[in-house]
Amino acid sequence: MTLLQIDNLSLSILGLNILSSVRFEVDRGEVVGVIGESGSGKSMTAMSVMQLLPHGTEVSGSIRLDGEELLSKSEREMCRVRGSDVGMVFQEPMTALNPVKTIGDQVAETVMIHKGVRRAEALAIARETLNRVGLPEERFPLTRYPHELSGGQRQRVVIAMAIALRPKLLIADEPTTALDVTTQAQILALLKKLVDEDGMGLILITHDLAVVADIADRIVIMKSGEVVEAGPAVQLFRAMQHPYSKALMAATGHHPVRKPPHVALDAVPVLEVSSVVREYALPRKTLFARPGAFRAVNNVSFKIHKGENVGLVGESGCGKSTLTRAILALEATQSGEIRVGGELVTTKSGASLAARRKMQVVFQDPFGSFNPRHKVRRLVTEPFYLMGRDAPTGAALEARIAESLENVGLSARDADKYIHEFSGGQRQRVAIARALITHPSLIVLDEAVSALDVSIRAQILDLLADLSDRLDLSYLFISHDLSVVRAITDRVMVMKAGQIVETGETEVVFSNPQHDYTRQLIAATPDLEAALKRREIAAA
Amino acid sequence: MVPFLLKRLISLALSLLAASVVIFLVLQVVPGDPASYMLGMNAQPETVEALRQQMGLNEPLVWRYLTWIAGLAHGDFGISYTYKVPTAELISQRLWVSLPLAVYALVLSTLIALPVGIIAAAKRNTAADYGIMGVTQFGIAVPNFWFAMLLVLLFSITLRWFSAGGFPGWSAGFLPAMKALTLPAIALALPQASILARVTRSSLLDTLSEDYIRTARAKGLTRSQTLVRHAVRNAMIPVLTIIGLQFSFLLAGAIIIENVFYLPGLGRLVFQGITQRDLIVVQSVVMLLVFAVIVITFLVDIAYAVVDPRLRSRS
Amino acid sequence: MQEISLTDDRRSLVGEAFRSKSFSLGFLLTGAFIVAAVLSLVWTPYDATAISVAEKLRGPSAAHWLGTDHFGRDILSMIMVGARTSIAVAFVSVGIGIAAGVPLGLWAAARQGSLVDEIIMRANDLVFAFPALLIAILITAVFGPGAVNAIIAIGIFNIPVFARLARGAALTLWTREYIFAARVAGKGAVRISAEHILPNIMNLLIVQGTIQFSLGILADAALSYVGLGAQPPVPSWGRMLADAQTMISLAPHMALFPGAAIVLTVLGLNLMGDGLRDIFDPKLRRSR
Amino acid sequence: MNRLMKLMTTAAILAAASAMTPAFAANTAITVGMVLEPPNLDPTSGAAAAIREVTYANIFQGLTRFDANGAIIPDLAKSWDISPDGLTYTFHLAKGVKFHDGSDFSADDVKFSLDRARAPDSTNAQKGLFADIASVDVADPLTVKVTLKKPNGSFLFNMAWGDAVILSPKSIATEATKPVGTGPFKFVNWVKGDHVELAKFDGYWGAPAKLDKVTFKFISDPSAAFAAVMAGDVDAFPMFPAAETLEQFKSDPRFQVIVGNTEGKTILAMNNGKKPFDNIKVREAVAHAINRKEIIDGAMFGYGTPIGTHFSPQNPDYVDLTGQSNYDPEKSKALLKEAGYPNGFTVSLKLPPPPYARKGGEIIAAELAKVGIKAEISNVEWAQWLEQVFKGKDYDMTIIAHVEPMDLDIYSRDNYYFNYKSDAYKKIMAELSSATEPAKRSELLKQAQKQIADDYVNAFLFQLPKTGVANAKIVGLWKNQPTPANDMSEVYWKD
Repeated sequence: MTLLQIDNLSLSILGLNILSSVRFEVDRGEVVGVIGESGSGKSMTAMSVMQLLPHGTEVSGSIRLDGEELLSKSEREMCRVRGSDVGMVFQEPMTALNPVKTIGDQVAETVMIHKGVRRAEALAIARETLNRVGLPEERFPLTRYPHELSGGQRQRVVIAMAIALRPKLLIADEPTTALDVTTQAQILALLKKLVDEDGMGLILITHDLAVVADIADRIVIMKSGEVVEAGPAVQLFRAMQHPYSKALMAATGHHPVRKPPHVALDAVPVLEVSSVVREYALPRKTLFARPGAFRAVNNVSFKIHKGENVGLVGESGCGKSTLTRAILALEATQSGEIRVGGELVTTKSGASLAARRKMQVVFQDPFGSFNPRHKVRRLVTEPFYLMGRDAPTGAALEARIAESLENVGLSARDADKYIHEFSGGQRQRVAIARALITHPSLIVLDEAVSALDVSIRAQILDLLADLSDRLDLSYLFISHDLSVVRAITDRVMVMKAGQIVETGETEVVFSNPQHDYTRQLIAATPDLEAALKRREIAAA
Repeated sequence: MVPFLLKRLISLALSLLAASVVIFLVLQVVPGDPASYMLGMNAQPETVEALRQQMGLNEPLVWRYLTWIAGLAHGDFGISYTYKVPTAELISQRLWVSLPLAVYALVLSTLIALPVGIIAAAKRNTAADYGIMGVTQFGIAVPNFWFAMLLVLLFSITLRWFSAGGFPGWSAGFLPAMKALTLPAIALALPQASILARVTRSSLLDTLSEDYIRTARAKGLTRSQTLVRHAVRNAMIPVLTIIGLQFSFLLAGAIIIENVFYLPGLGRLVFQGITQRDLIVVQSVVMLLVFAVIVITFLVDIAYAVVDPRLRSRS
Repeated sequence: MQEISLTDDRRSLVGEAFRSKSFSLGFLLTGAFIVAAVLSLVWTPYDATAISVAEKLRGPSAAHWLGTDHFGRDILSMIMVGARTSIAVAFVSVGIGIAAGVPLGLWAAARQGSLVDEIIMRANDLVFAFPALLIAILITAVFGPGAVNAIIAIGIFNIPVFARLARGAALTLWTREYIFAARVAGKGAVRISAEHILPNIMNLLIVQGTIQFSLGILADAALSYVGLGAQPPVPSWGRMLADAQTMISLAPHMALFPGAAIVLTVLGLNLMGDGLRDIFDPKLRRSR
Repeated sequence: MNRLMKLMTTAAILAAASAMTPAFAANTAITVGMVLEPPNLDPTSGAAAAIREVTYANIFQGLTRFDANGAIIPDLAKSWDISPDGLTYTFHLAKGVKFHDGSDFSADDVKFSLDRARAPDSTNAQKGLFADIASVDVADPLTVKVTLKKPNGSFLFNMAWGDAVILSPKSIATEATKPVGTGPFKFVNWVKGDHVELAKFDGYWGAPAKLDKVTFKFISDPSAAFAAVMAGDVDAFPMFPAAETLEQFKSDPRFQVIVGNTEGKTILAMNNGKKPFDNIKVREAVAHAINRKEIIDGAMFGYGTPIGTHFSPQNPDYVDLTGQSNYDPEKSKALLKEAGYPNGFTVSLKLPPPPYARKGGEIIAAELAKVGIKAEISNVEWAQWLEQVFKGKDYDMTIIAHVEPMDLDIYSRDNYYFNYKSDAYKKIMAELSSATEPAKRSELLKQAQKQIADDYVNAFLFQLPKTGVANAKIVGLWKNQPTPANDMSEVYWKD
């Protein structure tokens, strides 16, 4: 008998259909990857198993765990199932833990709720479980509070809570999405280890095919509340049937076609960063001690030439965001110079308009980067403020708006819409249109595709590649995602602890990393193709 | 923690200093002379002058300020102009009415508001929730002095269960004294309880939408277990702020209620002080109230740190 | 994942508003009093200041719907004119709070962490620390009682409310990417505050404004109850209650009607505020 | 039959028992309500009437005193001789008088008290009472000789004021909070903001008080006062603040309502030194525009005697001049026209806190409006009133009750806030102060009353009533209030 059997599961919230006839199964000791983009219903499927659904939800079909129908269980009965038979791990480790309780208490709570044991006993089990998930007693006593742990460590605590009673089934909903790549690799390894040790079933929900490629035994691909394709992992990856699966697969490893760049090494560099230092004051340790300083950017120098796309990669906290803000003259530096097209971005009298005119930016969040009260016309023309009286007016202005909207694949008519009328991908196009409107020589792309679904991401990457070729633009492409950087840049810089540890031609760095850290990063980055090859070799 | 406390204490002292200057200066521009007030219409000018001299009103401004502050520093609030007793004594007498009244009202309001707010949140969007929220809407809209009048009309004039005002003193016994404070405390507590219940509800709803609540549910906790073990304590932070603010409000804001029920509290003292131009009393009481608010805010901050370990270690 | 945005819906806000039961009821109540106040400019059943001692302390009747007071004045007329005073005092004092508080808050937010920010916020805390009613009494002791001084006294305490609100909301917005975009476009703090921040905190200001408005009505009632609001013969709700207090056993109607007027107006404003908050808050809107 | 007998005996026993109950609880304690709490209890250094209402004739005594009808009678001085030139008063003091602290009272205490009151650094609110004293000499422990600078017809009257009581030098420093006097009651306790408690002084030299305990309870809120009396928390409220509820007490057999007069002459004062009130026609117009009955009905609930001049109607020398300033709006309008104000004018009307002023002011403003005078009301506190109106003379009109008895001389004072200047009136006053012959004095007093009425110095409204309510069983309360006092020495409960 299979461990979990989902049959014909349909679900609607206040009349809105979320899931229709979902069907898949999970066996003991089996890892099932459930893959889908936003709105595919993958999380709602998981919550249906847990029976933790919002008010006004109607469910039909069947979910059987070990042969027992979960949908017909009462709330009281479900409470006994949750945490005991089925554990769950969530996406956001930063908020998934109660901030005012110690990690020991939180793990022990699972035990006490279900086993009715005394606190001391529950704490002993909690200790043991934390050891299992890689939080040894010396460094992680039970009395730690969540805020004293890093994101990865917190995720381990959440996992410990979910597996403390060795459940039959573990559901992990995007467990690594909020984590850095190296941490992601560790958490995935931990989950795999736990599955092997306890023989439990694991549903691993993710939007990223590459994440599950290594460990999933079977794959379920969902779209708009339906399962479009399911099957054993390697076979399914190698022989996709459904067009959506194929598109998803293609988008995941998408490399836009790019012309070889013609880099003008002799001209004035579009961006020149020399010996930049940015420090933050730390709070005083004692009242009279001098406050210490944290060096977020430590003596960084580099150049970007005309026509060149340069990537800046690093994990969270490495200083790449601070560096970006410094380049954009949004933040002061303690020493060093930043020049755009030969002009200092920050002069004594503040940020230089002349330098800024040559540089534009595209941010990560397609929802937060526009004032919701303005129309697209006003949004995309905002950079003209930099040109003061030189800004075009009248017909010239209309032409520029049309030009930049059309450049990004929108139409001139879109200028009179509000931003909420656009989808996430379209908004990112508007953001690019805004960046293009002053005809800059450099565009800073700050995690510009990170928030997008893979298929949309592929389209935007194509657009960026195309623009760079056509308009002879230079990009500074900042991202934590190595695969994306690899796809779009000519040169890459790897940043760690405020310093650039390695720099070089993208392909050279990726195929032959020199620095230990670079190697670590590359090894940790999920790579679908490589993973499949490994598994095929192992199988053979 | 220690540097954090020190820093807070320094800013606290600076605030108090600023407050004392503001209070002192404001009172200097209040027209009217305490000496003339005391001596009435038939007084001769030189008599008034003699009294002013005796009260120390003829000293230079800065000197009076410094004497006052220096006195405050070691608990000497000066001698009341009209009552002719040490202001500290007056204040401590009145505090024995205002403080118990504030505590009484606060206890009432908290005892009513917390359960009610929690029930409303737990039973969100049910008839109970709508009912509770409707009643609290009314509670907020009712001016407390009007409510007090209605209480007097019902309980004192019609039913004669309580006396319509006055305070027999604690020497009359605990129960009679508490009885005299009951109607005023109810009048004060109703709007406060309404506000507190609403804050409790919305804070709890916010907490209930947190991720860790979902985590707790996934662990197998029932709804009520989750509420008790995870939500309530976390939701208490904003509630604590409001309770702190309310306490300081009750201490000072009861002026009108003290007037309606003729309670010899701090509010009345300062109100009388203003009409009698007994400015030394007024400035001392206002200073004391400001001090109380600032200290309570400080204590609430510390209470946060107790409730929330994140704040404990941040410093 | 559905698309959510903070302040998107501009199209059918009015329609949306009246779908909210709270808002509609609140609008109705508040509207009734505003209409009464406006109407009182041109017509009241009787002259609200006309004394007719012979007809004093009459209960509600066909001639005097809400009865007469201790001078024989018509209570309905007095409530209508009193609505005018109360609403005007509360409205202007909220205006003072917004006019002074919002720029201060925006300024503090734009210079977060600087000395200016520190001074503005500490000054705010200080104002909050003062017992409001006492200070209002002191202010009127200095300048004399009257509607204008009541406005000033209430207005002063509205300033920190709006300053804090504006600062808090603006601080969140300053981390929004569209603000970064505007900064990259070279716009200064003043321009950004006016162009991007202010319009996007308007919703919050409107909600808070409604609540402060209702608190202003209560504060005005309290002040005029202790004799510090609008001066006689101009009727004010608080003073009507103060007059009624001595007669509460003789003529309870004198206390009931003005009190009810205060409660209903404040209730109306609060309901409107609640309704508006629900409408503006997309989190709540989704869940409905 | 047997059963009936039994029943009847039981009833008789019950009746007897219930009849006896009051006898067991012979009531010797009284709680007296007062509107205002005294700021302190030293009548020699503050003007507040409340101080006297607690202490006068209860704790403190003077050489002479007022009786219930305002007549001057001996007190600590059991008799006196006046020298023929009227300059020397020899007071013979009562024997066996003790202060509450147990020390003996003697002529030295009299000298001390009078000298203290007239010293240059004295803070006595009525220092003028002592202005004519040249010297005070102790002849022997029971005789004091007071020498005046000039004859003063009202010297004995002056010595009866609460401000002229005799204190002990030993307790002078704590008089404000723990008063020590020679009266029938001694101070026990003061719960600030609520009540002052007095107890019978066993060492009293005169007829002992009938009550053992007197509590003065302070209740300023009229509805609280009403409820307190109704509930029996307060036994007597001599100056009851809620006159509107007196009808209710009148119809209730448990209570007696005592309505009398105070010395408070309530006037609408006009600034004679300022336009438009420098014009007598305008002042007369104001006087005719005012309907005293409406004011008394509307503001005082019908209590109060109309007056036409600045003099108490209960005084035998009072002249009723109300007809001279009768309510006649038409005449008022005509006068305004004559004075050059056909369309009236706008003036300020400053109102101090007492209800007679605040309520009366509203009615007067409405009445003045009918003849075209727009009076803009501004409510002021006492301190402001003293500062702006009384001291600064910065006002157009105000309403105020002058509570000092026999204060006609204020109209002769230069620089008084009325800004009234009349040589004719000054002459009358000068004659009065040296006149000793009763008939002559009476004639001069009448002339003075007429003079200010003819000059329409102020609009004279009504004599402030003393509206009291008390338990029907209380006997001995004053009806009138010739001076602020609640004399408890004669009060007792009848059964």
